[in-house]
Amino acid sequence: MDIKWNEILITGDPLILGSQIAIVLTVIAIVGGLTYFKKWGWLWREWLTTVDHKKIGIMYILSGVLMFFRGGIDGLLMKAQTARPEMNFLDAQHYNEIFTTHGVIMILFMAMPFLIGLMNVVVPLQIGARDVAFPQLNALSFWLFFSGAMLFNISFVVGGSPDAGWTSYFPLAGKEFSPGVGNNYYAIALQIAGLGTLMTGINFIVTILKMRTKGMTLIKMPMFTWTTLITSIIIVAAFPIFTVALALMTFDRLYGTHFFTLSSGGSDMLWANLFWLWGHPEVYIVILPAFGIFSEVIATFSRKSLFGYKSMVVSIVGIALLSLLVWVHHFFTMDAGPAVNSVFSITTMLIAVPTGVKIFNWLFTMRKGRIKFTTAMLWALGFIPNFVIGGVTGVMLGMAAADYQYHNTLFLVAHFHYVLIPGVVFAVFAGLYYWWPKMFGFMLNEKLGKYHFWLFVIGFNITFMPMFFLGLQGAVRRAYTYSAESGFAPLFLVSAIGSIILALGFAVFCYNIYWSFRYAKRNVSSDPWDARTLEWATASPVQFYNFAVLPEVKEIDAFWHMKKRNSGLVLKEEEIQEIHMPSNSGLPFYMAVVFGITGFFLVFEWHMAAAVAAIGIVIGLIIRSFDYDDGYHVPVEEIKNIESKWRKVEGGVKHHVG
Amino acid sequence: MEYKTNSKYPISHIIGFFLSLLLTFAAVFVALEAQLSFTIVMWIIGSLAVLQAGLQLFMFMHVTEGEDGKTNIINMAYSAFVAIVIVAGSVWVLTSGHAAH
Amino acid sequence: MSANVNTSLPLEYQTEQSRLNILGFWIFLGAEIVLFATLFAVYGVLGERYANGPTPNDIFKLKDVMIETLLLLTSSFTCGLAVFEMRRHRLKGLLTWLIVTLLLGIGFLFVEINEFIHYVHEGATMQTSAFLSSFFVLLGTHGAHVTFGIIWAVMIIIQLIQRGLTPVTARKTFIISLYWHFLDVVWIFIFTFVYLKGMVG
Amino acid sequence: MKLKKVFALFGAIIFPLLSGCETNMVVFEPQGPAARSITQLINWSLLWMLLVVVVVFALFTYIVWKYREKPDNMDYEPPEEHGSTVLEIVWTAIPILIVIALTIPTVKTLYDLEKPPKGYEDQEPLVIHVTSADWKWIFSYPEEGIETVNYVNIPEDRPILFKLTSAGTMQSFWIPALAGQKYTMNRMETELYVVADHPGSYLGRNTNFNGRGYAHMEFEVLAQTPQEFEKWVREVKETAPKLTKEKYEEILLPTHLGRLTFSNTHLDWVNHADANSKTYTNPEAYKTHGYKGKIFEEEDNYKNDAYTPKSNHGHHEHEDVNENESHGGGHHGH
Repeated sequence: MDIKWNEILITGDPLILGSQIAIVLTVIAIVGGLTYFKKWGWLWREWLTTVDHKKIGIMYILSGVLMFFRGGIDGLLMKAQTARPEMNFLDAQHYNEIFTTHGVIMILFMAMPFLIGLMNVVVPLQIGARDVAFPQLNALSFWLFFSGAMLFNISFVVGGSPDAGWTSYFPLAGKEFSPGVGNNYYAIALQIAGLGTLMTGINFIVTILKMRTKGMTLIKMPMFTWTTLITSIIIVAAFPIFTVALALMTFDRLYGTHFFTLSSGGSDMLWANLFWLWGHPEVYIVILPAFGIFSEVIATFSRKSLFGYKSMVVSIVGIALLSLLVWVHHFFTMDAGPAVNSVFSITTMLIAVPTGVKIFNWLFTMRKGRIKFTTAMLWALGFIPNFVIGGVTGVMLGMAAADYQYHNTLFLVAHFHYVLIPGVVFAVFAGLYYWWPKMFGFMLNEKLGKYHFWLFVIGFNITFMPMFFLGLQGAVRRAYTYSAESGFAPLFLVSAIGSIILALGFAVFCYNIYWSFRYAKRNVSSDPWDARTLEWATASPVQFYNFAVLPEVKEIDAFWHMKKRNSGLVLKEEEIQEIHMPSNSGLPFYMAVVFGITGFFLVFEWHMAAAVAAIGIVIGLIIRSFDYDDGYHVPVEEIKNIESKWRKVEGGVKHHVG
Repeated sequence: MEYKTNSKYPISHIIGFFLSLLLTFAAVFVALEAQLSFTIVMWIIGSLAVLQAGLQLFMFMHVTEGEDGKTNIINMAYSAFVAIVIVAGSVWVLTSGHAAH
Repeated sequence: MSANVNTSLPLEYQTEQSRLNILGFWIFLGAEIVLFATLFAVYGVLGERYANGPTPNDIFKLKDVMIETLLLLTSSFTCGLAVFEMRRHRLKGLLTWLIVTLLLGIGFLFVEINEFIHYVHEGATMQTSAFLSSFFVLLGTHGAHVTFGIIWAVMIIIQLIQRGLTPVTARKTFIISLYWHFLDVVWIFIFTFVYLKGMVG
Repeated sequence: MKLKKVFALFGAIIFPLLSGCETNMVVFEPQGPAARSITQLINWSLLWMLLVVVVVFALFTYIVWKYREKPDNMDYEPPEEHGSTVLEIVWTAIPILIVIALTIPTVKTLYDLEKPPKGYEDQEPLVIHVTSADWKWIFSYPEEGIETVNYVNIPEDRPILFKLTSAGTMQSFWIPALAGQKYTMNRMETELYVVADHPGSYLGRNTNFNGRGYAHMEFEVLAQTPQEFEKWVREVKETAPKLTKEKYEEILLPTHLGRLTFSNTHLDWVNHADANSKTYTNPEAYKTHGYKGKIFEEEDNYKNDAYTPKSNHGHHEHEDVNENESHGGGHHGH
């Protein structure tokens, strides 16, 4: 093993040096703080070893916020560089690294954990379960995701960032044109995180199919649970493809095989094909849960049940099937012939049909309702018009012949930001404002929330609307600069200004979290929004066993009807029984550490070291195989204690008082 | 919900085993001995493989048993659908048009 | 959850957690189907790009392939017998057939590894051509699964000896039997679409 | 606010439809039949999409306004309502009809673009081989026996058949004023028919990211009258130097170049579209900061070719891509 010590740390760039210093200081601050406040034990017991789906969800969301920050800074740097023609703020190499990490982080390490986090927090509560089907696996999923995310994020200070775009097209991403280890990070970090996601998918399918409370048939499930189920099914269908694609990439880069290389018969088109076979379903993996969140929020704040519930379900199933049949529209220009392009144009445009059904159903849910403009609802309302713009431009891009003129231009970039920001980011914000009291027992500030909303939405439109026109003028994506004669300058400047407003919006959000943690009123009701589904039938924050007695469901919007009929809300003491709960485990965290170390060695192609570290993985699996810990039982007295506390809280739903 | 627990001899296993041997040798014969065109051979041995996979699923793995029998069937059918999309789709997309030159 | 034991069912299905695990494993097998389908798609696209290297006709040997196929087929059968014995609550029969399965699996691996060594000696390595890259990775992934299955089965045999037949050990045995049968299913397709296809005259 | 946004969008979409001169949206100012057919398709889709946007935005504004919570409707309890089969069928059927309305011209245009544009079918197309490399465009005229780098001259009103390939990374060949884009890929050949209506200079560029030099990977398309074009070809043949293998290997290194012109083509010894052609890769030339991994020797690399002497350009390490940038290179024949 020939280690080039002088190449490991990236040096010479002031931006990177600054980040390195910041990272070191942050680590010192965290370690120092934990030691000073004697919080190491607390961290280990309450968080690192937890198998509680709510805590895992919160850790996912926290990672999402962090990664949003990182990805957002990447975005701002890009906007700064292109604000004026022929700027020299970033050089080409640096810009390439930044748009690559921006894409990867925003999709895989921001959108995914935010949504999976909300799924974790909410879904078991919505179906009236005590936890997910495999709590320890759930923890492993999170820690593998986190391990992959951290491995990916250190790339820019250690070893070099990936720089071939988030799509990492071959042959550019191969050793022939990218001899540095940057793209090894892409292959290996995403692999580790992807394994975690795959397990999440399996976990949630089983949870939703098998652990619904009494009476909750499939067609009585809340819409967010439905979308989670379908999303999980897409995850299980799509992520193995990515696993293979990344593994083949790893083989090409580390062991000199010829899957995607120019040499010896490799096919660069095959990479694009495999990448989008996963990549397009991935878009729906992030968009479907978002649709679920909007469905919950719109129904709650219109005080009506969801319009066309069944057609909503049919739509998401339809979207899920179509999601696997459209991947070629990402490379119409690869010239697979008019027959292929025609077929994939049609399947692509067909996606507009179920999506349109959903939009109209949402509109008609609000019709005859009483629309309350909470922050969560504002996000849902902002979503509809903005997403429609993303949708119609999507249809335009789906027409293969027209795509020859849009492909790889900023028109495309504008389109997918109009889909992903309203579709995912707005949904995440809606979900956070909506479920925050359920997670933490206090609300986010509504007034700050509205500033957050308006700054973000206006900033978003100013940033991305000009890009449609830039694209039609011939401006291409991923170009680090453009000439003064091109005439692109004014719109790029507008776009850059918009991104500052967008960032301000996000800053208000961060401040809102800080402010609310310190000053928001505690003791809020367990049902502050007068909501409709079961997660609101229990305490806020939710006690670790979720429900003292599992609720029984008779119809859709079960909790709403329980409140209407004033039944099923009171806890009878004699009904309380011992509750079986899973024990904490340090194994998932351990596995993430060994996976991370193995991955790191592989990135640097230190194969012997990686092989030794991989033994740690095998040991972990063997330990797991011999683990017969069957959890523990919560005694009735403890349950009574906990229940009597929250059921008497002032401001709590009156019906709840036993 | 049916579980195969009562029979004294593993009849379905034995039948399954012999059938799979039969199918294997039939495939070898068709591929190497019968003088057929490549396309026909591939269709025949492909069908034999699918048959044999079905045999394993039903005779050995009891895919339909238990309270989730239906779920399992849907799961396997869906996976097969995805598999066909991936294999047939990739081959079709990457071998048609000018790009295939 | 553990209180919820239904003794009218076979051992492996008796607890709620076992039923969850078994369904979860079936869904995992769905993911595995997609994984292998992707590898087959890769082989389908690259399988004829020999890049001046050897072609299937140059290297494949019917004898080795048939031995591997028969070993794995038989091991799938004996694995089925093991579960059959388990359902009749016969630990001894279960262990015997499980060990036979393992030995057949090891035999398969032995022949396969020899086959690969032979190829490498003939200059057909993973780096030679796209055809061989996709061949070795498809076969290697399957072989790695078999290896993993063998290690896993050894763990379960140890647990069966330690703890006897309980709902938990029965469930674990049942799950590995599903895994083992699945590997045989994959092999059928490898046998057909890699070996036989390569040897069609 | 919402209303304003609606208007802004309205204006923004109508504007390019109205026309041309001020918007400088090249996609809406086609200069040849191929691009024009795409623009017509885009306009057709815009019309429908505009309709969708107007309907949804109007409905949205109306509903949100009408059913908002007000101090005087706090005691209004919305009715239980689960859907309406008729409505749901309506808003499933209408999008399907729109999709059909869009599909028919899309498929037609797709097939048309694979042939010489209408009205030019009987003319013999001029074949030009395009080879993209990092980070330049190489144009070979096999019939004329000339080769240019970073600019291409074509006769107006005559179909041009571009045969596209790449010497290395994947690129996309795009002349927005004349035609839509297609990828260039090593060992593959994609085709693109182009006709320019009238003489003029058009910008072409790569749209598919391919590394450090990507942003500047542009070329000029100069459409000339047939007479001018003939004259230019003659001049090039008389005055331009011969391209040698050594020079060609130098051109293929990852650099920016100005315009170059040669009186023969590299197709004489290598066509990168050919499935059995050698690879021209040189990982050493692509090193950037950070840790370097293992680089593999490839057997089919031109450097290992027994018939060509080992190139002496194999070790240009840490080449600054901007060093060789000189846009003022000779533009023969003008």
